Amino acid sequence: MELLISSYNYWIYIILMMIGLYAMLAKNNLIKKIIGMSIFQTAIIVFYVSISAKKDATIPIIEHGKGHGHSAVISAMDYANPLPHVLMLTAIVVSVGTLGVALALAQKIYDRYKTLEEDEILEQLQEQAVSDSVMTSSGCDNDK
Amino acid sequence: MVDFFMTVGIVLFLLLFLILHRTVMGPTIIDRIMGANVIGTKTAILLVIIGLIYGRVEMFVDIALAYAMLNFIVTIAVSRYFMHHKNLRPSGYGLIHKEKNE
Amino acid sequence: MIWSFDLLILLFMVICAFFVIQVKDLLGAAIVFGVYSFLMCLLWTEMGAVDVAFTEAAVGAGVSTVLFIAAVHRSSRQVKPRKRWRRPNKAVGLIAAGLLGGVLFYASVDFPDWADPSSPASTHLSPYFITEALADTSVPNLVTAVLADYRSFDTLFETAVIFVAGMAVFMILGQKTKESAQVGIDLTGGYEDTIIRVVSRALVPFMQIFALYVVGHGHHSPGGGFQGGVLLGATFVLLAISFDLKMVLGRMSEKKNLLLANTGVLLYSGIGVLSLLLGANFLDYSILHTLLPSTGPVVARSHAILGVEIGVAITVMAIIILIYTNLSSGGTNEKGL
Amino acid sequence: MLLNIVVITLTGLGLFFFLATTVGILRFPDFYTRMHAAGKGDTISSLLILLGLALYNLHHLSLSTALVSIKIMMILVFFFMASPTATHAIIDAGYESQIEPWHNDEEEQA
Repeated sequence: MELLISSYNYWIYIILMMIGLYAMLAKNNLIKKIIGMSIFQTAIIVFYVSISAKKDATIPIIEHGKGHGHSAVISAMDYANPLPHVLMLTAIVVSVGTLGVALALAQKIYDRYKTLEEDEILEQLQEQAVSDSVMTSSGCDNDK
Repeated sequence: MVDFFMTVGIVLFLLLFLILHRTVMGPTIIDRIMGANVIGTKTAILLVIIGLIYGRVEMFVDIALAYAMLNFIVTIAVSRYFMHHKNLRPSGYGLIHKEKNE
Repeated sequence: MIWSFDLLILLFMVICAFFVIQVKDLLGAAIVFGVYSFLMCLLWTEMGAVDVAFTEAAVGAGVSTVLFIAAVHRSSRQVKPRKRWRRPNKAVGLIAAGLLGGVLFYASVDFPDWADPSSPASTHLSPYFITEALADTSVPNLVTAVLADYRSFDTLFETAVIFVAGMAVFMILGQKTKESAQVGIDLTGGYEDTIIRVVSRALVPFMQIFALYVVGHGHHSPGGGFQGGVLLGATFVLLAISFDLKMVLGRMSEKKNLLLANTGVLLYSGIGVLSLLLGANFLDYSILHTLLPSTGPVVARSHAILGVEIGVAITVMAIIILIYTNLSSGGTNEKGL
Repeated sequence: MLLNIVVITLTGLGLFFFLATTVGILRFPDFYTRMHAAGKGDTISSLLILLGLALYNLHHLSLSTALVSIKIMMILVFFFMASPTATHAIIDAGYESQIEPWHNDEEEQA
């Protein structure tokens, strides 16, 4: 029971990470894969924010009036750890940038192949490769 | 009083579980949008409640306000999608295909 | 942290994540993913990470859902069943996810207890930040202080990454021929819905003022450049949704956006170079007190943090608008969502 | 003490309305009726709960708590403008995509 309470947070981040990885590998649709990537990212962020939490600590903003004068001393135990928050804050904003790039690439693929399914794109690519090789080999024959 | 707000929060969560059922199972896509909108509204309230439990609500109201705004933007964006596509089920194959048919 | 809320939210999130990848309709998946982000934001708040929650509320729940909808709008919404010959992919996915899960579960025995105040992450460097940041920078919000002062170099490059991401979207999609930016403000084009138009026109100025407040008040409450910038960008996205893409581009043309994105990064690195020129290290703001009248080195750091946040906000706003306009119109900038 | 009673009454009423919303969303037969429950009940329950929270915040009356209460009221005003608009937008989306309204005499077919 103690083990459960002390680490269920980590277990759930592992489950989220597994769901994200499974979606990235096994799903056929490109947008589903991108969603899987986002879930994977958020799982990592859950981990980082989890290690920054402290029992009986408040949010990492110092109360008004504290820290000034000689009476008030700031104790590190009273505030959550701000460092993982900083790392994850920028990570979230960067993730929207990468999401934009990924969606732009997916859109470009859709414009060209008229599908977002991985296997259909592969089929089209293979057909194209076969026709290309036929074209080039016939071209070589003509040259001879 | 903090215990009371804790209870209110937990009751809200349990009710949101029921609405989540409509969101993930909903027969049509628009039921999902409706569920997402309700969950978003109640999440903003839960943010204020968490602020009261922490005892520093002045730090949390800004987040709740930003939250309400973005929930509104998302709902408008999804409903605008149907002004372009007008099909409830994903049967037609996207915008490009549709333009070709016309 | 609040134990009971935490467990409920996490259960909620696992259910959402499971259904996100199961839903057969991409628009539905985008909506359920939006709900997942809503809950994620609650989770951060409950664990005390208010700044992260603010960012997640603006970025995850708001903008990224809109981006997903825009991408689904320009491409297809259907998920087709997989063809038989690619079936092994599923097994590979299951095996890989199972392996990862097994290894991580095995490792999780060694993790410090959740919310343990004496865990390694909270004992070495972070006590210094908590106890000294107010005296060093006179910024009560520790996250802002660490973000824009102690780890300023990191944040500069994060801003640069966002700039590069915007440029990449522009390069990938913006190749088509475009109408020149003389479009003007066209209130008649597109689908007209008077109620939505009137309400958004009434709300947008207040939202923008609120966004500016978030940028400026980031020293004393959650908020700052990233959050305010995303909110500012989101107001333009709201205008583009409820009116027309051309209306937004008439006011914030693509050229202006690119210029603003540059300006933000330039402002940030300019403050760094200024401190370099005055004889201190790159981004060591305390030297700037020689330029600002009647400020000591501590207050100078606080002022410079504000300048840096404004630079970040400008870049983030411009890039959000740039990504949205390109993504929702397929690069043509003609018809949006 | 009186303030606490008022706060508990308002919040409890809000929770009751939200319970009604949930029942409506789960049990009503078609999209339009469900949206009816969601649109009205969601707004009124948010209003009541936020009003209760804003009043509770005035326990120690001072300038800063009054400011926070005003901010909570701003969230409320925002909900009051945004929530009906969102409901309208969703209903319009459903209408445009030709969802058939539910009729009582077609109950056997549905």
